[in-house]
Amino acid sequence: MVEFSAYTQLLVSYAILGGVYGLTALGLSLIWGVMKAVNWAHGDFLMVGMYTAFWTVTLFGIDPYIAAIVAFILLGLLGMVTHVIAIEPVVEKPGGHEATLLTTLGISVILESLALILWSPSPRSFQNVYKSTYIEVFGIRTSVAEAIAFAVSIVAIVAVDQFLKRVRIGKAIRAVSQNPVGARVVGIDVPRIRLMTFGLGVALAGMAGVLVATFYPNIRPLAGYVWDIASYVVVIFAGLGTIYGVIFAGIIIGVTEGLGTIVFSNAFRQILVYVVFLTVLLLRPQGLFGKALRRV
Amino acid sequence: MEFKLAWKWVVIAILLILALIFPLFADEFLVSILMQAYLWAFLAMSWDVIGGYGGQFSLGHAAFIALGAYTSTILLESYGVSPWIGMWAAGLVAGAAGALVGVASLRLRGPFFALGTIAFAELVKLLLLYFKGITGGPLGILITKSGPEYMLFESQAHYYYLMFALMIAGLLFLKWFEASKFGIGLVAIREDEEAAEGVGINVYRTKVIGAAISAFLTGIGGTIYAQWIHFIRPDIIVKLEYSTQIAAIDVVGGAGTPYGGLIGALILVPLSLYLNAIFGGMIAGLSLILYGVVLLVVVVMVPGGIYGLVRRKWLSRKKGGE
Amino acid sequence: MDTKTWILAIVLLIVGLLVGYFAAGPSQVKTITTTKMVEKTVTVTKTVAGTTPQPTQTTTAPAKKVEVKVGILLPLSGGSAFSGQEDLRGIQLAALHINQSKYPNIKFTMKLVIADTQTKQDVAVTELRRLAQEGVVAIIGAYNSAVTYPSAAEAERIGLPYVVPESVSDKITAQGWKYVFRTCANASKYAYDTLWAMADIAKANGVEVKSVALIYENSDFGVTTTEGLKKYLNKFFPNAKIVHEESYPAEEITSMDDMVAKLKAENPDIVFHVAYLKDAVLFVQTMKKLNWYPKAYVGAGAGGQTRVEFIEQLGADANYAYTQTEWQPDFLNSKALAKWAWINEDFKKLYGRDMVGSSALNYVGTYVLAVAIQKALDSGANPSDIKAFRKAVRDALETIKIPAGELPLMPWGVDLTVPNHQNPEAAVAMAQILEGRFRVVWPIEFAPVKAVFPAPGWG
Amino acid sequence: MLEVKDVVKRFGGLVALNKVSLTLKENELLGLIGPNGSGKTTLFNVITGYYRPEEGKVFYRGEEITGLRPHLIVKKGIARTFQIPKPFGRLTVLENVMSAAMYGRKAASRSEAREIAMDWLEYVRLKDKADVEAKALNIVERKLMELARALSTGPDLLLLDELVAGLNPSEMMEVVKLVRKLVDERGLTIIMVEHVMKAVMSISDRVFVLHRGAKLAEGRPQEVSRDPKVIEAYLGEPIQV
Repeated sequence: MVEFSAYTQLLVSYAILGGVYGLTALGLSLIWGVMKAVNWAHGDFLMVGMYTAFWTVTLFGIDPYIAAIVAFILLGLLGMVTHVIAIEPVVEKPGGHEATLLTTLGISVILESLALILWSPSPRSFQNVYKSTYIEVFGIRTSVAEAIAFAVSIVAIVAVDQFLKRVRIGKAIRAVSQNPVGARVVGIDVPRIRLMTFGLGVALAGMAGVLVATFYPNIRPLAGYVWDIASYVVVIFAGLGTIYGVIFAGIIIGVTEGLGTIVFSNAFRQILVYVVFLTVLLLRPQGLFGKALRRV
Repeated sequence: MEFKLAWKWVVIAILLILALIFPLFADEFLVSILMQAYLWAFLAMSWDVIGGYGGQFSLGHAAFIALGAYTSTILLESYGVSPWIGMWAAGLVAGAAGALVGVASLRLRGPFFALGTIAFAELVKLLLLYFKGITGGPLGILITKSGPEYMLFESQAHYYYLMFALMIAGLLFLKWFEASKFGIGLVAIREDEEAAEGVGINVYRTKVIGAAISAFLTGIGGTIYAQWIHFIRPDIIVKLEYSTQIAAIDVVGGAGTPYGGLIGALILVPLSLYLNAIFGGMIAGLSLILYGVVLLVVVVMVPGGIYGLVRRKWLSRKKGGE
Repeated sequence: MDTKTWILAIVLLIVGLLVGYFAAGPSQVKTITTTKMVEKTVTVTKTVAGTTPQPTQTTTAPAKKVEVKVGILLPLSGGSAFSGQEDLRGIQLAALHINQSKYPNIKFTMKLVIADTQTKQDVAVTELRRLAQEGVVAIIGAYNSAVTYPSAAEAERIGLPYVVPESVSDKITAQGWKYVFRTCANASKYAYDTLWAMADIAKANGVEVKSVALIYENSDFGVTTTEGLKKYLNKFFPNAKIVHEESYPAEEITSMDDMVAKLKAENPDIVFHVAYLKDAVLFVQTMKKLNWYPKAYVGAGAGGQTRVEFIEQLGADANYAYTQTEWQPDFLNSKALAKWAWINEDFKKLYGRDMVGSSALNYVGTYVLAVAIQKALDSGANPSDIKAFRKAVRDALETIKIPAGELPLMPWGVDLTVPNHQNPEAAVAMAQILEGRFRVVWPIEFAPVKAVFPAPGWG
Repeated sequence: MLEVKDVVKRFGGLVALNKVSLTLKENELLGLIGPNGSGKTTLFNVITGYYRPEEGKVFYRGEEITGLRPHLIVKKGIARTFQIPKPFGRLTVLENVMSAAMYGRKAASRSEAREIAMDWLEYVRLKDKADVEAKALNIVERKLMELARALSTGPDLLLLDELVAGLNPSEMMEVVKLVRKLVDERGLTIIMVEHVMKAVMSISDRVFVLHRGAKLAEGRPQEVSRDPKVIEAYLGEPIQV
């Protein structure tokens, strides 16, 4: 059996993984919370972020963390284009939720196939020293890449929260999220705010993609999928309209998933995740940290 | 007026005859494509009961396909029960699972329901993998019997007629369902739940039964699918892609109408299969891009689906003519 | 944004995409069409002729040759696209060599009709129908066992010979199908050879193996291979105990810390890991993070560890990992197989790197089918009577017996005369990654280097 | 016929109904008035089962119906309309009304339901719009359709929530007459919430005034309109009779 000291190692490993879950879920949560629209292509934006890292690092030899900034900007633009094509035309119509689900599904299929055609299905990777350098504190080891990803995750979440609370556009985003009609009445350009939100959400996804790619293998057209699932689970756990909730939910999920597999087997792990997920969804649809949604 | 009515029947008769003689002059590839379009049309129509008429956007219907397929296939391979009987059992098993999803729909709305159904489907897949003793786990089950008494045919043409009959049955069912008391009740709930309660509709029961009917039909579709493909395995049958394709077909065709599923399937299924045949060997993936573009264009530009568009055009022309 | 702009954007997207594709070409050569290939290969054959002693018969192609269509069913998009495209390279090269009359015993022209399964079984079955319609005499495919099954069953129904060069699931040749033939080993054989190899290596290095662990991905591939490992384990390691066994979902796994922690606690001598690429890389990465390495880490089933990307992604950390492999350039250094070096040279000219297991397997599968088709032609069957010709090809396949040494590239032979059409002679070698390269370490007669056992660990 | 006993309904800290009691006789038209937020609609929602009261009970024909689900209350013979009309937008007007006949108290068959629905549509003068999708109706038509829909459930007791708000004076008078006729000719019992005093006062048998969730006054329209408490509650608004 696993020794006790190994548990602390696992606890830290999975807390870090959970933090990364939080980062990958952040963009999704923002878009969903503000626009009440599910971005089905979220995982594919992560994937484009990973490829951005691959190409910038291999072609220009820059540091992957600078690539994260590049990805943030590029994906922000891509996000806005996507918004104009696929979200804005349908989001306010009746049945808008379902329509955005399907339009982003279309975007998802297009992005995956484009990646396949342009970049081939071969799994790519880029060498970086962060992945194979380790830090060790009190006998607990982790790679530098993972530690940085965790740190960036915390910083990004604090930054987004502060942005929403202090910056004018951020405040407008919050206003739109809480009451779109009221926001329009007080003179907020709601479509523009939606555009900014979607851009920001996708930009965050792109950045998350780069950070994931620094330690997780295999950059390929379908690489976003696995993080996609984790993101959805985290968003539901956290509940909508909470930024800090995302990181807490991420860590809780990461740790329970990791320790759960010590008790149960890996074959049972997924069953456990979905059972818990469905239970939370049914008993507390507003999530663990979200505010209760009132029945209209 | 009567003249017009007669024309309508003539057109229907011609279409029917064309569909029936199609396998006689078309090659097996085309037959196979059209046949799959019918199957998907039926699945989309089944989805329509909850997704279109019920307004609950399910993305877990692949789970019902799987439950249906597994039920009848296990009955067939382990107990020798013919799928002609097994498909009803398949429907019942899937329907029972559908009722569970219906219960969930009482609490979950919009994207939450969609996500819940995705999780439900994943769970079904994992359970099918986990209970190896019954389902064969990750190795799946291969249908080894043969003969029409086991719903297994030699030629695609037979399957073509089977799926055609299935599709027509689905169409007639939806036509009847739409005007039935239950159908009106389900739509009333979709349109306004409180007002529906206010006219005496039992919202809980109606939603649960609606989901069960949808799953029942999907389960039967699952049996037919298994009989055609001859091999089922959890990971290749409970695919999110299938769930989304079912929904996409119905929405593109026109959700909440009897014809939506058929129209959507006749457009999207041949499109993806035919484009794949053309481009698959040259530029793999191009066909999927075009598929995605069509989906995007229709959902954005044609709210209400193709059928909705045609009907609006037709109505406005009729108005103009009068 | 109004509708017109919108349409314009979409149209521009598509046009841009097409122009981009045809003008610049994708970043890697993908599915080249036959015409393109022929153009390219003119130079190939010239250089080949200049550098290798291989006799060139390209220039004296007979004026009129029979053309035979062969259908290729592979996952060129979807989840298994990278494997499918690699397979296609092997098949295309084989067809090219056949058409260039590199093999004096094969005198017809092979025309490939390529279809994409998208890694989906229903698409595969539909495409099989199309290929049948287009008059192919046989099918080669379809990489994923889950796709091979239903499509092979369909081929059996149509009466279309189906050659399986790479899908390993035991069940495919356990159905008594008349038209389905497998040239490669099945999953049990992979498992058997894994244990055999490791037992030989352990013995040669004087190490006794007392405990093993089995880690495998939980789909068909992992489960069947692991069943084989369990079945034969005590035959090769009579004293070994399985101290840990665990499966996991390869697609959805984000972390393997827990599994490595459990293994570290049990500390088995050998870890057998049946994996795809991503999970294999993640596993080794995690072993390094948790600072543990067994005496031998063995990739069974020639999955992820045998791919060049495994070394690319792990760098020096990949060293000392064992992996089963169907083919390595090391083979060509052996006396028996040196005469096939020209095939790999041609492959390098086209794709800039050595062949790998899957391209080699598919090359061989295509060659075997070609031999059978030639045999059918020789027997007087008329290729224009497609139904009868398919039957003739099937009958010919059933008589195929190519002894080891005559089969291109591979150290083994092909014998399809057995009742279940499962080539019993196919075997799988074992390689170890040493200094960033796959080196064959078993069978000993093809091994240029000696295995390092036990592995030195992370140091 | 209907008895509401000491009903209390709270929303968080807000007390929407504070020990409200009300009795209703057979074949009576009760006007329920009060300023905005006085709890009229809340009381309707308690009676028809949309809200479960924290305290108190509701009896209908001697039988307790407190907290029964709305669709069961419909089956007992109580129907309602909504303040903001809630049509089933993508059903036709006829289907809207038919649904009530089929699911309501009588559980009519399709053909019966069609007849019942057409009768009531004729009664509210919407027959020529029967095949129009409900979402295409204007506000007046929506209100009338909702009235027809409520009537089609076959109620004995009808609760009308601001039926005439937003109508012009002549339309209003017509609708008011229709309502009165329901009581006089069809023997229904009606509670009518209205803002427009003129409408209520002119046709009600009795008026019940709610203020801040509690009963302020009750009695014949003439008496109530002179009640100083009522006048004060309406901030000195003169009440016209």
